[in-house]
This record gives sequence, structure tokens and C-alpha cells, in this order.
Amino acid sequence: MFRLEPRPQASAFWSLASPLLALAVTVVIGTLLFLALGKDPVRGLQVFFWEPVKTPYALGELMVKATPLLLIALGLAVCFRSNVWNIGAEGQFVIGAIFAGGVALLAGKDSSRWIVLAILLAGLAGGMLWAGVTALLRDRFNANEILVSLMLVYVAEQLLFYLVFGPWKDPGGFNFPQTRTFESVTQVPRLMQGSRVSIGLLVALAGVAVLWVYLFRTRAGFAQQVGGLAPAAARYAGFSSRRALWTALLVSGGAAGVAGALEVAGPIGQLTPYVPAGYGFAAIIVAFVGRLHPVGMVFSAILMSMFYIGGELAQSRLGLPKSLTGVFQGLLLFTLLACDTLLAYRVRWAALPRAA
Amino acid sequence: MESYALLLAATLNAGTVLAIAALGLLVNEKAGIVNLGAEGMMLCAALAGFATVVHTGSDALGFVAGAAAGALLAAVFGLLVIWLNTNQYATGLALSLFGAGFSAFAGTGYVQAKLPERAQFSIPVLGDLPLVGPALFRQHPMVYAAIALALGLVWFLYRSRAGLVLRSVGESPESAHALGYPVRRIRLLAVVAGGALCGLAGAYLAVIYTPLWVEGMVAGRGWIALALTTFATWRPARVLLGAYLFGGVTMLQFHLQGAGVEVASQFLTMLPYVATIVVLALISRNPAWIRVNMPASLGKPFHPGS
Amino acid sequence: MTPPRLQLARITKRYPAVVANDDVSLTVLPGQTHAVLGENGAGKSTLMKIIYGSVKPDAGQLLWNGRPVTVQGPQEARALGISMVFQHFSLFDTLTVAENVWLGLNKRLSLAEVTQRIQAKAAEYGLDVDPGRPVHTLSVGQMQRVEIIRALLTDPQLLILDEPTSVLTPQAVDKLFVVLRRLAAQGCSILYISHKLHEIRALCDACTVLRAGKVTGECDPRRESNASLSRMMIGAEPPRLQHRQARTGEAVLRVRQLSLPRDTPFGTDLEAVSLEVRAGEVVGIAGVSGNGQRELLYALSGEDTRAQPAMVQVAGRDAARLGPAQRRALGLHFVPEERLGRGAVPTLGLAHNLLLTRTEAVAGGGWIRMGALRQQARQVIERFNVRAGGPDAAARSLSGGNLQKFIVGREIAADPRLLIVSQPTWGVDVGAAAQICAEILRLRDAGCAVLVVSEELEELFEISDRLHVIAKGRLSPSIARADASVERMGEWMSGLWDRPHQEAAQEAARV
Amino acid sequence: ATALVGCGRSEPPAPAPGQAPTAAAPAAPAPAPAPQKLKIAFAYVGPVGDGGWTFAHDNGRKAVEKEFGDKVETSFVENVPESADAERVIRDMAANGNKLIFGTTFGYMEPMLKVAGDHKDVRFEHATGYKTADNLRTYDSRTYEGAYMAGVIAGKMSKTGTLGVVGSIPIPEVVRNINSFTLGAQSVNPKIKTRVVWVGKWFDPPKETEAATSLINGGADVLMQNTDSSAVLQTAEKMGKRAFGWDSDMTAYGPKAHLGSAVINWAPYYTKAVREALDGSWKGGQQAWWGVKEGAIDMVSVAADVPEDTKKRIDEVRAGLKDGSFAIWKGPIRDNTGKEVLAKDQVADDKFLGGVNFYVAGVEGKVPGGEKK
Ligand SMILES: Nc1ncnc2c1ncn2[C@@H]1O[C@H](COP(=O)(O)OP(=O)(O)OP(=O)(O)O)[C@@H](O)[C@H]1O
Ligand SMILES: Nc1ncnc2c1ncn2[C@@H]1O[C@H](COP(=O)(O)OP(=O)(O)OP(=O)(O)O)[C@@H](O)[C@H]1O
Ligand SMILES: [Mg+2]
Ligand SMILES: [Mg+2]
Repeated sequence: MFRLEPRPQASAFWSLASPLLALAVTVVIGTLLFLALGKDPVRGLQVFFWEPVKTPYALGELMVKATPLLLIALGLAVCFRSNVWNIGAEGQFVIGAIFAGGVALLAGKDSSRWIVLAILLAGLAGGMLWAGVTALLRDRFNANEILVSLMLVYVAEQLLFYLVFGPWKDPGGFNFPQTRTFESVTQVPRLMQGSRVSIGLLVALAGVAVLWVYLFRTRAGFAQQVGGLAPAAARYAGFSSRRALWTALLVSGGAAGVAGALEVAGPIGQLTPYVPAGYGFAAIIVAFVGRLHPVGMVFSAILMSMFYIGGELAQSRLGLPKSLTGVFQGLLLFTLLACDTLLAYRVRWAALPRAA
Repeated sequence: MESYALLLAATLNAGTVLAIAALGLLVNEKAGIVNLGAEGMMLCAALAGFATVVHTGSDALGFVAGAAAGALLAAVFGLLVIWLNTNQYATGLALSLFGAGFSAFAGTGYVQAKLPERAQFSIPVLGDLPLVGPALFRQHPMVYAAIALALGLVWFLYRSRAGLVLRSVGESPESAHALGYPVRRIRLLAVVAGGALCGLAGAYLAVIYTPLWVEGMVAGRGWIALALTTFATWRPARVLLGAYLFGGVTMLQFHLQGAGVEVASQFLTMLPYVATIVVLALISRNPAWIRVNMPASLGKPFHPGS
Repeated sequence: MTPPRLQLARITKRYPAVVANDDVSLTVLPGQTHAVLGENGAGKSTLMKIIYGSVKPDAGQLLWNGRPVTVQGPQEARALGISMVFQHFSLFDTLTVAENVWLGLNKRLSLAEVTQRIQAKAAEYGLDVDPGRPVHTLSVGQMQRVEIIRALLTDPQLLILDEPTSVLTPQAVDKLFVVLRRLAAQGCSILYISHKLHEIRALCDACTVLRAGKVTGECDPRRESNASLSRMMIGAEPPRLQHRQARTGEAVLRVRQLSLPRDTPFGTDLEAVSLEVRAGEVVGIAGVSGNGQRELLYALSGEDTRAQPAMVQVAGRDAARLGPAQRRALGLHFVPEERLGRGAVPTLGLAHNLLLTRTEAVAGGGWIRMGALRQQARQVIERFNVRAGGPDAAARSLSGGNLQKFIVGREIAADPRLLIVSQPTWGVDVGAAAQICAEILRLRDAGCAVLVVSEELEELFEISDRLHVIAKGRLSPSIARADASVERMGEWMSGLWDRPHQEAAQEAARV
Repeated sequence: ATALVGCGRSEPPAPAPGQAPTAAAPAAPAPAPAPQKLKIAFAYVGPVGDGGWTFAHDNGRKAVEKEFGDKVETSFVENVPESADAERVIRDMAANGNKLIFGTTFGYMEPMLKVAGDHKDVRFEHATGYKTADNLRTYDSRTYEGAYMAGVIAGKMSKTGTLGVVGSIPIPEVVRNINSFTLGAQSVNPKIKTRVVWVGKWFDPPKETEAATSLINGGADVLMQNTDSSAVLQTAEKMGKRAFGWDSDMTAYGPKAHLGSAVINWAPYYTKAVREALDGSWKGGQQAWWGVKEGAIDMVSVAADVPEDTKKRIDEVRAGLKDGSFAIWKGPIRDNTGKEVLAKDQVADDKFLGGVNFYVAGVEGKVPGGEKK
């Protein structure tokens, strides 16, 4: 029988090794899955892990996909680290997109380039507002934030549908449920020619740096996390749990809202019913796989995007169903959680007690 | 009149899936475990149940397969959460994502497959009564089974010793351990039983309620079921009531649309979710009340010192 | 000749960090009341849990009535006739007394039968409890009665009691001893754990002393003195404290008619609590736990800010509405009784744990200067002789006593005007306890106002200048240490400070 | 948990999932004599197994493989969200040597336009859109013709005089179908009423079931749906009412309830497009809207208990649509507020049909998000 023995101190080695082990296990299971499906596993792995980074263009697309995931995950990390279980980032993303879209629709041909800033700020405000509803209900009514934030996703989506089917519908669009295409002046500036990567990537990377400093080098960030690690200690120290709650939700809502703004004012360019693309949910995995660490999340966002893109490529190249992506993502999170046990515990082969 | 009787019937039917799943989650939570993977379990179970009926033609086997699928996934969740002490929320989310992905992946061959025909159900004599007959006595047996399950759980939790042990494990696993109860095994059992019930709900959805398999067909019912346990302050009879209330609101949106109420359909579609939020807020308002009813160790890990 | 009731032979139990029991042997005869004595962490509870089957030994053998047995679990232990009352209650707050008892019985009884048996047993031993009441509405003493009745209902041949008296008034202790003596007379063996020497001398007829997991002595306690027992226990007599006369200054803490309704269903209401702590004195608050200490401390530390502003005054300012950080700015520092999880964050390093109450290493804009922080931690570690892996060692990797030293050190090094300490030496070995008490007294002599809340009367007698007693959410008047006796304090712990002495003594025995 | 699992719309013709033609499956060892195969790619919005919209398109793809054998090489990517991902997928298709690319949902319009601008040598076909370019053209199906024929049967078969429609999303296509269904019913029973319930999704069988139940409870006894599953038909079967199959022949899902199925067949258009691409006659900038006339739409498997004169009426409608002698949208037509939208004998053009955003008289309620009056 093996036994788990708690370590006095979390293992530094395993905090790096565990994600790698989890990835390795996922790859092994994936290989078996390819074999079971009668596909060449080498080709399969190539499609998932090599093709998405093969060319500069492919790399750029990887970044386009990874940017909103990373941005949302950064915000969620603040939540999860402070024990606030916001799983409604998708809704905050949608409301951010709606607010940003609203501003973008106001733009005319002669609007200034600065309108982009207004759009991003509107996204920020929208995301914060929506997360603020959850915070308010939690703060005032003690309502469980998991359920409230999740229910609000559905509400946000319906609001979006209402707008694009109703008041904001493109008058010249043959009644299709979508707004006008935004003026090109509202386009979030691209980083380079020939790639869709926008300054959103820079925003996300700046977010990584800011979050690192906030979490590990400021007293406010420290106070924020104590509530998650030991709520009684936070109360003892006088770190307000209400403040932590509001900060967590506003930061993560704001991040999701900005991601929504970047998405509609970037690659999408208009509001459609298809704005909610599941980033808010996928970012939860990104956050956990990245260990809620700013740098870790950069890697996990890239990894997760590889799974998405690889899933599409696996179809066109290998004829495999796309749902493989979901299977891989779920597996990775499962194995990571299991491997993380090694952080806090040591595995021991224990002899059965001798009854001598 | 007639149309209200029918609305009631539809409500009972719509509430049944939620009721069974929520009662399963209640069993979990009474033992102190929150399983956010309900949606994933229900999806896999819906597929398992549906596929079984496609191949065997037997509804009963379909229910068994659904329950087994739910139980199996719950067991994996339980092992991670109870023995490896992984975070319950994160593990549940992983289960939800995995279940959605896996069922979509494995279910591609069953989309739009056809189930054998089956007879209408009606209780003799009672089913022929005017108004109440169609409203109450022409439902699938599972509708009555859900009610029986709720009553059975009331008895089990509050009258039987086994139920007391279950509650004690959710209240204070440390004390239960000290008294010699195998806390982790009891919790696993509760998680598996809860998973089986979620699975049964999923199978009922795909085999009877909408005899179809479609990816993502549970469409958030797992999450609503989770909300219902809090909503009902962890009491089986209230869970049942909540499920019907929710089923009622769901049906009401269509009823209102049909009745020509001039509200954008999106706002009506929002209704069940908004209603959940509002009720959740009202219920949670009194922390003392929640504390007395909520299993004290809910969501917290338990490490037995050995 | 009848075989011994219980024989332990060469029991060993290792934990990752310590050997909790090292080659322990022990014999209990039928009808014997056998004490197991030892300082904190000596391995007493571990040994008892091994007997009760809830912990598996790594090596060694157990003989029950002469036959070797392996006890697989508490259920089996109870079937053999072994019952245990735990150091930390194993009760379920939201369940009723009868349900709690039911859970501790093996037999397949109905709840109604259990209720009936509880009433019968309670009447037999004069332990009154109401089987229908939820446990969270009971006082701590009543809770223990439930534990004891639960144990008695299994008709044990061996009853294990792990520190049963730490939650009882002296009078209630006497009452418990009556019950135990009666049990022993009926042939039931008792294993009695305590580190209160006088109790052991009064009750037990055999004693095994443990130190660091090893048996260091066996004796008949009736023939020993406190000093001799203490030598066996810690290898020396406890150091005596230097206690100088207090030179008191102005009042730093003033509590006036503090009334607060409980904020959880399991709490206690505070009723018109008034007290004053002056600079340069140590005021002690005695009382059985669960009588409002927790609520009072929350209201004083700033973790509960519901009181009217003037009800708590720190350094002359209305402070009842201020949070902990604001009160700290006024010079109030607080050491809570839970070290791990409240006084310190278990997973964070010691340096980061300083940040809970200290801000010296925080620069403008909230920037944490890691170097300065580590340096500060190193200083605390050195000054207070904390044994730890360094400033980055996780709080949970420290032993209880060392963590307590670190936390007390953290607060003392802040140079407080008012220090509030809860259970300063709870679960700390004698050496560390003496060091902590000495530090507190040194602080007092330097002109700091100190308030100590403790359940250990001896400790309060040693360090306090004045004493209060808290009972049922009310606070007694203060009494000078010289005027306080164990007996009197015991009466007060039942809330009877306004009754004549005679009547109070009788009442106190009943609560 | 996204609300729009996102199926373009509508559904497939003919064969049930199992027996779909496996096309160029055993294309032999393929010694590759053809130096230049035409690579064709399809971007699908849903899963090919949805038995609905995407399934129908995939049947069209299979028909192409069958028709052209080893002259072509097809591939597809399913479940491509109508979000920022679409552009990447379509761009990847173009970059990988595909010379003809089909995008099968409205939401790919902007991405396809962008990619088409960057890949002038690739031909793009976009279903249900309205924007075109030199190398991008659109195609769609006149599903409303099927809805009209269903209406004719429904008008005859309804005993209560109330029809029910489970609507997905109130875009003009769906509103047009509801109206055409009602117009068909009124052609045989002028007093007929139609009730509409929207589920807000293309594909959510449990919701469709609930909506159908609610319609039946409200008195409707013949149902039609403009959603992608067979749930409505199955509900009608369970509750002893009648209903239609949509997009594919759904007889098997409700043998007793089934009145007929309005089916779409993409094969004719796909075959034509590929042939043009192969022989070089393919031209961009066009908009194709095919219906009964081109064999892209039909009403099949009409129930045995439908009276002969109704069946004859269907045949007449079909013939009339084929030779152009019959128009469904011909004045006078009033909306349900009484306003005349088409004057007497005026025939609606495609532009008018593309903008239908009102209910005709006889349909109850108001189009969600419809024009403010
Ligand atoms: N992946 C992680 N997950 C959770 N907590 C982390 C993680 N990485 C670091 N931490 C915590 O954050 C705090 C700061 O860690 P970090 O590695 O950023 O700084 P450091 O190593 O203390 O300083 P420096 O980088 O200057 O050496 C530590 O308390 C550490 O426990
Ligand atoms: N589950 C456990 N895991 C690791 N170490 C343990 C465990 N239980 C006890 N220990 C350690 O074993 C030693 C003996 O603990 P034990 O509880 O038996 O002491 P004790 O004599 O009862 O002390 P106290 O007077 O404080 O009750 C201590 O050092 C303790 O930290
Ligand atoms: Mg570092
Ligand atoms: Mg102990």
C-alpha cells in the first residue's frame, strides 16, 4: 500500500515538475487515444504541438487565441488566490464586449484614433459592472458567488442577444442579428503587418508584470491573498474581506471586460451573437494549469491555445473530431490536479503495521 | 383552466430532471463534498443512457447505464478530492469540462439516432379524471419516483441511523473519524450515490424527456441543480419544491410567449436565471439560518491523522 | 489471579517529524485509576488513540484482559469495552444530544431507546442533560457531560479520559471525580490524562510519566509531591518567575458596559462587560472556555466592530468601531489563541507572516522590501530563540511552541502600549512557557498594559496583578491576586460573584 | 454553457445518418495520375453529426466526392465558431492549397471577405450571406417554399384551427418561414391562426420540447419547427398531435405524428459549383438562391391520412414553383397589424423577402426585436 505523507513545506521541485508530469501524462493518454482511433500518434502530436508554432504567422494566430485567455486568467488568479470563486468570467467578457461595442458604434469616419482607448475603458467598466453585481450580492446578501456569477453568464448572453436582435441591429444588414461593422478607426492597433496580433498582447503581458508585482511585492497584494490562504488570519490582521472580495471581482471582471473589448474591436469587428466563445470558461483551466502564477499562466494560455488550434488542425489534417480539444483540456486539468498532490505530499510505500 | 392544468403537468415533468440531480447533489453536500462537475456527469450519463437504449431498447437498462456512468465519474472525482485532497471546486470544474468534451467526442455516432417507440403512461382511473388527470396522473413513472426519492431522503437523513452518520460526516469529519467512522469511505459512497442520481437525471433527460442525444444537451441544468441545494437550504422537500418552481418558471416563459406577452423573448429566457439569483440572495441573507442548515465542513478538505 | 485489564508492550509510533511513542509499556489493573502524565507533545494522546484504535502503532503489542488483540478501530474498541472521552470534543454541533450519543454507540438501538438510556444513566450518576437539545446550545461543561454519558452507555471496562478537566470549574472537577471514583469502585479501569499534578495526586492510584515519547517513570502518585512528579515530567522543577510590584500608570484600555449579541448561533452574548487595564500591570481574565472569551477578544482586537464607539477605549480614544489595523496604530497588539490559521498563515514563510501585523518593511506605495523583511524576521527569530529553518520557513513547519514564540515575539517587538494575549502558553512546553511569561512580565515592567485571557488558573496566578472571571458572557469585578483563591475563582467561574460564599459553593458544583 | 451552440440553420435531405454515401472511400490505391487534384475545403459551424444543418452540408460534400471521384480532394473542419476563430480556420484552408472553400454559416461573412481579399487565387462560396467579392459568391436555399407546402397540409389537418411554430432565432429567414407556413395554411383554411414560441437557439432539444409542449397546451394541434432537431416532432408524437420534419426526412422519429418533411438538398448546388471550378467557368460576385425549381427544396413523405385533394394541391404548388407560374408571396398580403405590405397582385422580389421582419395576418404576437411601430 502506498501512503501520502504531508511535507512540512511545499516542494519547490514539484511545483515545476508537476505541470510537466501532468503534460506528459496527458500526452501519453493522447497517444493512446490516437492509436485507438487508428491515427498515427506522431502525426497527431505534431499537429497539436508543432504546427501551431511552425511559422511566424501560425505563432501570431496562437497569440491571438492566447491573449484573451491570458487576460481573463490573470484576473481570475486574483479571485482564486483570494478564495473568491468567480466562474462567470464569460458573462463579464460579454458585457465588456457590449460596452465596448456600444462605444465603437458611436464612432464615425472622422473619429480620432483615441476612440480605441475609450472602447477599452468601456470594456473595463462593463466587465467591472457585471462582476460588481456578483460582489454586491455576495457582500450584501451572502449569496454564493459561484452560482450567482454563473447565472449572470446566461443573463449577459441574453442581453447581448436582445441588443443584436433588437435595438442595435444593423439597419442595412438584412435583419441579420448583428450590429454594423465598426468603423476601421475603432480597430485595436495591430502590432505588425500580416498578422492579427494586436496591442492586446502587450496589454496582457503588461498585466502579467503588474500582477506579479501586485501579488508578490506589494502589501495590498499580500493582504488580498491572505484571505484566501487563511481567512481568520486576514481578519486578525485587519485585512478587510469585503475589500478583498470587491477587489478580486472588480479586477477579474475588468480584465474579462477588456478581453471582450479587445475581441470585438479586434478580430471580430462587430457585435454578433457569437461573441461568447467560451473564453471565460477556458480561462479557468488556464488559471489553474498556470498555478495562478502570472508567469505560469503565460505558458498555460499558450498550451491551451495549442489545444484549440491543434483540434482544428487535427480535423482538417487527420479527420479527427474537434471535441478532442475538450477531452484534452479536461484531461490536462485532471492530471495536473492529481500531480499537484506531490507538492504537498510525499508518496511513501508503507509496510503494513506489524502486529508482533 | 385546462391550460393551467397542462402547465402544471409540464412543470412537474420539467422539474423532475432538476429534482433528481439536485437530490443527488444534496446527498454529496450533506457529506461535506461540493461537486461542481454535475453538468459533466449528467452529459456523460445522458449519452450512456441514450446509447444503451439505442442498442438494447430497454429504458430500464438505459437508466442503469446512466446511473453507472454518473457513479463512475463521481468515483474518479471522489478519489481525487477525498484521497488526494485536491481542491473540490477546481476538480469539479475539471469534471464539468471533461464530461462536456468527452460526451461530445464519444457521442458523435449517436446524434439524431432514434429510440424505439414507447407507450404513454397513465395511472388507471385517476388518469382519466378531468383536469387533475392529465395534470397529475399521466406522467412517466420517473416523475413519481422523484417525489418518492425526496420523501425517502427525508426519512433517510432525519430518521435513519445511516443518514445520521452521513450528516455527522458532513458536520464534523474530525469528530466522526474520532468515533471510528470511516469518513473517507462514507464520503466516497455519498459522492458515488450523488453521481449515480445525477446520472439517472441525465439519462432521464436523454431517454424520456427529450428522446435524443445532442452534445451539450444538459444545457446548464447541472448548474441549476447545484443552485437548488443552496436554494433549498439543504432540505430534500425544499429541493423538490425548488425544482418544480424552476421547472414552472421555465415553462412559464413559453406560456407567456404563447399568450402574446409583449416582452422580448430574451428577457423571458433570462427569467429562470434571474429568478435563481433573486431567490438565492433572499435565502442566503440570514447567515445564521444558513449555518444551522449547511453542512459545516462543506467544501473543506479533511485529512485524517493516521 | 485475574489478568491485568490492559497491558501495552513496547508500543512505538513514529510521525514524520517526531517519534510520538518510543517503546512504551504500561499496565492497567481492573478498577485502577491510572494517570498518564507528561508535558505537551509527550505523546499521551497518541498513546490513548492507539489503545482506542484510531491510530495504528508502528510496533508493539496490546493485551486486553490477558489476550493479545489488534484494535482495528474505535468501533472495535468499544465492542471490547474500551471507551474514550477526547481532549477535543468529538461532538456534532447541529445534532441533538441524543443523536450525538447514538453515533457513539455500536448497538443497533433506536433513537427513542437511546434517549431513554441517556435519561436513565444521567439519573444514575446525577449528570443532568436534556437529550433533545442541540449540542450547540450547551455550555462546555454540559458538552463534556454528553461525552461522558456517551462513554458510560457503552458499559466500558476501561474508560480513557484525555484532559477532561481543562474545561471545568474546580467544583465541577470535584463532581466529576465522584463519578469516576464510583466507576472505579464498580471495577471499571480508568486511564486519566492530565498535566495538573494535584488532580492526579487526588484521584489516581497509579501513574506513568512520559517524556518525549518515552516512559520516564512509574509511581504511586498518592505518595509523590508536585515537585517530584514535575521532576519526572520535565527533568527539573519549573523555573520560578520574578514578580516585582507593579508601578501602574494611566488606563490604556477601558471597556465600559460592553454588550454584544452573539454573531453566530453557537456564540455567547456579552453583557455589560467593564474593565480597565493600566500601564504597567497585568490583568488576567479567568474562566471556563466558551463563556464569552472568544467574543470579548474579538471585540477588543477589532475583529468585531459592532459595539458602540465608546464601549472600548484604547489610549483614551473611542476604539470600538476601529478595525485591527487602526487599533494597532493606537498601540494595541494582540496574540490570538489559534496560532496556525489566525496568528499566522500556515503556508507562508515567517518573513511574510510578519506582514500580518508589522509594516516596517513596507515602503511608500505599499512596496514590500524583501531584504528588510527577511532581516526583521531574522531578528525576531534570534531575539526570541525561535527554532526555525530561517525567515522563509513556512509557519506550519514550526512546532507549536516555536510558532507561539515567534508570534508573541512579533507582537512584543512592536513595542506595544497595550498587549492582549490569549492562552499564552497553551500547548507549549514548560521551558517555552516560562520564557513567554518572562517576556510578558518584562514588557509590563517596561510600562506596557497587558491583558491575559487564560483557562489555566495557575498561569494567571503567576503573572497577573489583578484578576477577573468571565462567565456566561458577564465579567466579574476585579480582585487582587493576593485575595484570589482557587476555590473562590471556581465559584466565580459559575457566575456567582454576587452571591454569598456558601450558597455559591453549592451552586458551582452543579453547573 | 454558451447559449448559442451555434448551428447555422436548417438541415439535411435524404439518408439517415447511418447510410450516408461513403463517397470516395475506396478510392483504390490512388496512383495519382491526376497531376492536379482540386482541393476543396468546408468550414462547418456545427458538428457533422448534428443530423441537421451541418449534416446536410456534409452530405453535399459527399455528393461532390461521389460525383467527381479522384478529381477532387475534400476536407472539412467542424464546429468552427462564428468568432475570431473562423478567420484563422479559413485562412489556414486557403494557405493549405485549397482552391475552393465553402463556409456554411452566415457568421463567416466578414472573415471570408477578409481572407478572400488576401487570396485572390482561391474561390470562396458563402452560405446565407449577402456580401460578395470577385472571388466570393453566396448561395442559399429557399426554405420558405418547404414551409409553405407544410402550411398547406397543416391548414387542412388542423382541427382546432391553431398552428404552432417553434422558432429558433428571429432572423428574416425564420420569420419568412413562419409567414409562409401561415400563408400556406390560410390558402386552404383562411381562419387559421399561428402561434410562435422562440427558444433562442438553433439546437436545444430539451428547450424545443418544452416550447412544443407549451404550444400544444395552448391549443395548437399541428406544429412546425425552424430548429435543427426532431424534438418537436417527437413531442407531438408523445402528446398525440401532428408535426413536420424539417431539413431531413424525419418520418422515423414520429411515425404517427409525421405529416411530411420539408427537406433541403445542397448536392445540386455543390456539384454545380465544383464543376464550374474544374472547368474554369466559376465566377465570383454572384448570389444564388435555390429552391424547389433547382431541386434544392422539397416536401417529402407526406402522411397517408392527408386527403388526396391536399396532396394534389401540394403537387400543384411544386409544379407551379418549378415553372414559375406560382408565387407564394403575392399580394394582397397584410401584416398582423392590418398594414398592407404587398399590394394586390404584386409579387415580392428577393430584396423584399430578404427583409421580412413582420408577421403576416394570422400569426399572433410580434416579431422579437422587430420594427418599432
Ligand atoms: N506558483 C506559485 N503558486 C503559488 N504561490 C506561489 C507560486 N510562486 C510563488 N508563490 C508564492 O509567492 C510568493 C513570492 O514568490 P516569488 O517566487 O515571486 O518571490 P520570491 O522567490 O520570494 O522572491 P525572488 O523572486 O525575488 O527570489 C511566495 O510566498 C511564494 O510562496
Ligand atoms: N497526526 C499527526 N501527524 C504528525 N505528528 C503528530 C500527529 N499527531 C501527533 N503528532 C505529534 O506527536 C507528538 C505527540 O503528540 P500528542 O498529541 O500525543 O501529545 P500530547 O502528549 O497529547 O500533548 P498535549 O498535552 O498537548 O495534548 C507531538 O509532537 C505531535 O506534534
Ligand atoms: Mg521568485
Ligand atoms: Mg494531548
